[in-house]
Amino acid sequence: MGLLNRLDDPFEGGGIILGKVEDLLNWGRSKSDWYLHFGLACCAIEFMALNASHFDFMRFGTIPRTSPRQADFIMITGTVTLKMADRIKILYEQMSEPKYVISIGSCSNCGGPYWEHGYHVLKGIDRIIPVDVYVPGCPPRPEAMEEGMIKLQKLIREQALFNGKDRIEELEAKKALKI
Amino acid sequence: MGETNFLIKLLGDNLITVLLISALPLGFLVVYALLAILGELKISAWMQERVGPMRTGWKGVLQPLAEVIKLIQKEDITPDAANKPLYNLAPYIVFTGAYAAFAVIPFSEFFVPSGINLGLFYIFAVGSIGAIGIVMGGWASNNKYTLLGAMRSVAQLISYEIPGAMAILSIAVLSSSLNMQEINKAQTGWFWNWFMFGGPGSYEKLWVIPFTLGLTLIYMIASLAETNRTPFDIPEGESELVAGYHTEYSGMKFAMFFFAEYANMFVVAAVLVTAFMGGWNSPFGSFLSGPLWGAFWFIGKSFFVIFVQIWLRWTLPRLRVDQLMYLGWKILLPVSFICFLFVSLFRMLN
Amino acid sequence: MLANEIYEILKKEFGDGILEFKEEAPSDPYISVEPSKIFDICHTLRDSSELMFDYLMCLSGLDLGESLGIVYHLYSFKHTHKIVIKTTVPKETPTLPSVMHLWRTADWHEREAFDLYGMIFSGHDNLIRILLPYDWEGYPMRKDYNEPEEYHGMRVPY
Amino acid sequence: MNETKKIQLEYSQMESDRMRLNVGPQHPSTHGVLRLEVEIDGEIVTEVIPHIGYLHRCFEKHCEKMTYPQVIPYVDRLDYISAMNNEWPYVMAVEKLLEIKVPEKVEYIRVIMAELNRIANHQIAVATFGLDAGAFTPFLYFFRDREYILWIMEKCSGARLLFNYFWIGGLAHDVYPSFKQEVLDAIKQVRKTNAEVMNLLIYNKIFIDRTANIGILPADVAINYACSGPTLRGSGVKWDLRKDDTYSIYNRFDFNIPVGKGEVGQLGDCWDRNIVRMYEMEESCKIIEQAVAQMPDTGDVKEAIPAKLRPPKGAEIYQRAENPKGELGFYVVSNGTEKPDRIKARGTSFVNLSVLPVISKGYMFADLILILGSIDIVLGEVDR
Repeated sequence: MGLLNRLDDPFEGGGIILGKVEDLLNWGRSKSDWYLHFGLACCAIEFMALNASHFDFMRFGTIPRTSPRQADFIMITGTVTLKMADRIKILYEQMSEPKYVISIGSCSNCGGPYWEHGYHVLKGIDRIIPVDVYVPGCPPRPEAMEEGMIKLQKLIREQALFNGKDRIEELEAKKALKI
Repeated sequence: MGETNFLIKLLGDNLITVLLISALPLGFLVVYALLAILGELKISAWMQERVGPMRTGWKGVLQPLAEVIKLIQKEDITPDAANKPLYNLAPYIVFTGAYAAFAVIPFSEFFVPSGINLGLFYIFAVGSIGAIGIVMGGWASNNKYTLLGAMRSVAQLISYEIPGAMAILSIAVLSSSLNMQEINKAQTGWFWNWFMFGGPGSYEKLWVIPFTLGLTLIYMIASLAETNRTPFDIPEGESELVAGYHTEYSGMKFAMFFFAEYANMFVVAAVLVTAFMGGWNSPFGSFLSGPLWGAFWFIGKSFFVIFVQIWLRWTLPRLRVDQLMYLGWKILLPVSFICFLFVSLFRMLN
Repeated sequence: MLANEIYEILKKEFGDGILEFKEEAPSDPYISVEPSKIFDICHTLRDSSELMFDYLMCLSGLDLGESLGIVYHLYSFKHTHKIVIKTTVPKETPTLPSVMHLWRTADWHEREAFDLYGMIFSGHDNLIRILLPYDWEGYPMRKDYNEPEEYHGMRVPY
Repeated sequence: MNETKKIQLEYSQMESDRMRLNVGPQHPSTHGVLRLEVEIDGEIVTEVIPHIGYLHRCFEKHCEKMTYPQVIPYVDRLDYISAMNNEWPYVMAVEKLLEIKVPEKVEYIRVIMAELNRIANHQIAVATFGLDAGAFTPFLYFFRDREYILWIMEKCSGARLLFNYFWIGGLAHDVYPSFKQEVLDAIKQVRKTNAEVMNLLIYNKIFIDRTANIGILPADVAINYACSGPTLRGSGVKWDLRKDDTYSIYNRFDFNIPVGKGEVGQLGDCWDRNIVRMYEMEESCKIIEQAVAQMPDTGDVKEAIPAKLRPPKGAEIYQRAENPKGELGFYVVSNGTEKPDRIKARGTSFVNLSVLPVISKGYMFADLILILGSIDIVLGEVDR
């Protein structure tokens, strides 16, 4: 169990059959994305609106999970302060592989309106954890968050599992960031 | 032994048959679990003016399949501080408890994996195995939330088993059997022959109908509590206990818990259908009855009960743990005793 | 009751403890007092039957350059009147009595003033940082505060 | 029920092992990034220590570096659920410092916007409170209706959540032609859903069992802790800044102040705090109807916006207004330049939250979540 435990040591070779298997596995992962229910600031309210009837985030096959162990991706919705940053790092480490990060809103992308005088604001979540998709806006509209979700699904579908060059590079980049 | 299984008649008493008999419910369970997950997603969406999963296959019908493929691939984390043997064993024990109950569930007149005479007793016996798994998992995770969830779960299961068992015991009295097939056979005929409506009999059964209806309701409530569904989902109450006893589980082990919950839902629905709603009997006398129709009615009725469970989940708020105990011990238990008394009296006088 | 009447009452009772009364539009009228007397003055303000200030609207810290200021905005439910009490403490020894035991709401307000300005409220039960992490250095709302370069290995400036 | 409470208290005094539980900052029902350090004895809460500051975004420091109009977007981000209501006291404070008279039409639009936003805020408050109790469906019904209100605000200001609509002396934009009709339509929808939720959630037996008789906040404690808004009114204190310290044009409207009456349990319990919000939505609807009827059609919303913003040196003012959550005040000190010397925000949620340790002791752990939900906090305002 846990086929992707060893993403850092992928199978050699591959071919048509493995290619098809890879497609199937990626399809499953991209269509069933459970997210960590985690609201930080203003963007979390828009995120709640995204979950509600008008926008219906569950259309994409997402299910909110409250435990990081069961989540596939985490949405950082809002300003990350230095007091919070340590916690987010721990949360990210608690999630099970394969895991992804969507950064929602200017604050978590780069500090947003607090970039200059915010002595207690982390200027960009990518300083502590690797980010897969950025969604700009302050706060982004729910439609923009949906677009971010579609981007993430596309990214997962195109990932190489068995010949895993890109993935290796990615993992090495993660290692270089020391997380 | 009760009825001979039709597979034994068909293929003879050999190893293949035995394997087939045990594998058929598993196959059914897998298909059913996928359907139930999809049903839960779609029914909740429909009740909340949403559309539910839309982008996986036609109208999202492949969604549960995608979930399974995803869950197989997820990393399997065992926390450092956990007690590893217990932690790893727990999900399988929970699932075993749920799956073992399938051994006596009569899907139709001709297919019951094992028609033992103590069918109802057996179901209650193996139903408690799940609680051991839950408390094992909750304790072994070495997390305060899981421990709280496990404790609550066990307290709840034990309290609600008694009124549930009293309700079933009344049916045993009415049908003078613990064999599930016998109980089903006693209810043959139109739907007013169901034990929900007092069982077969003439006008003198009218005064027992309120009690049997009450027992049906009691069993329904107790079964919700046993499967940890809202309004009794406090062991995994998301608003306070994060995810309850399975907070630390990931990947396939979490899927086992998930799977066991849905399997349990079917088991309690099946018992309810067998004991109170005529089992595989057609509601319309001999109309549309037969070996395959029997399976159809049985599964159809069970799905209806499951639908009611899902319906309640998305409608009602959750109870608090002490209120749950209050309801179980101070209301359901005395009421079920009273109903049992009157049902026994009725049986004695007839 | 008008602000100047409140001032008269306080002046009669505390004499030198009351420093100044100022009322000019558009500002709110305020009374500035000695910092060491603040607890007694607030006690009178809360409990005297004609004043009855039972509601502390706001407690703010200020940086006035050489000294630090504390401003109390009070309101009375019974008489529906307001008053502003001001006091200053030197930056080197910013100590003054706490009013936490008069109005419990002052608990968090005083902790916040301590957190951001570094005033010491003597008599406060639990004077620890409230908004910033417990291991933070410096008092960020002071005008001469400089942002730290790094916190727990994370770079702070953009 | 009192008997149960007594047993709980007796039980909590027994000698037994206690567990320290860390609720948050990542927890589904802390309404953001609040962290509660909870000591529990079995299921009984014996101590609660809130740790805040996980969203401290240095609002007050930013105010010192920005000019007066530039502060408005930061004010929005305090209580991000009711941004219009946040802007109002700040804008009023600066207008008072500059002694600006705001045009009639602007006042009416401000009232309508603030009351619409009050409804939107209470919808979220009641919805998340229901969610804490485990009822998911009313949450979605409220969010569906909230969208109708947001659409009106979006058409006026261009933003869905953080509007920057109230400017000093006026408004950012005039309203659009069909504004009045759409507001009335939205109100109709709000009333319809409120009636539905009253049946589905508020008078549900399980919901009453869960929320009545817990988290009792006596009126004197509430005042001593300076609670305000529905938290104070739930304890039976009839006090609303719109009537008692009236500002803008609220004295022209006819509306009631709903207070908790202890209808299903003791006065000042969670259910009372919640029902006050439900009734307040109705009162807001009444105010909006009157405002729409009285609002002048002509007028320039930008005529009083000053070209130069320099309040007199040393001038200072504390202006408060009735936020949906309670009293929101801004203490503005000017130093004669176009940048303020100091702005202190008296966060409603900050003050209301400080009462939590007092009212949650001796109840069950599941009740703690509901008590927290009934105070209706927004962490942006707690931490600023």
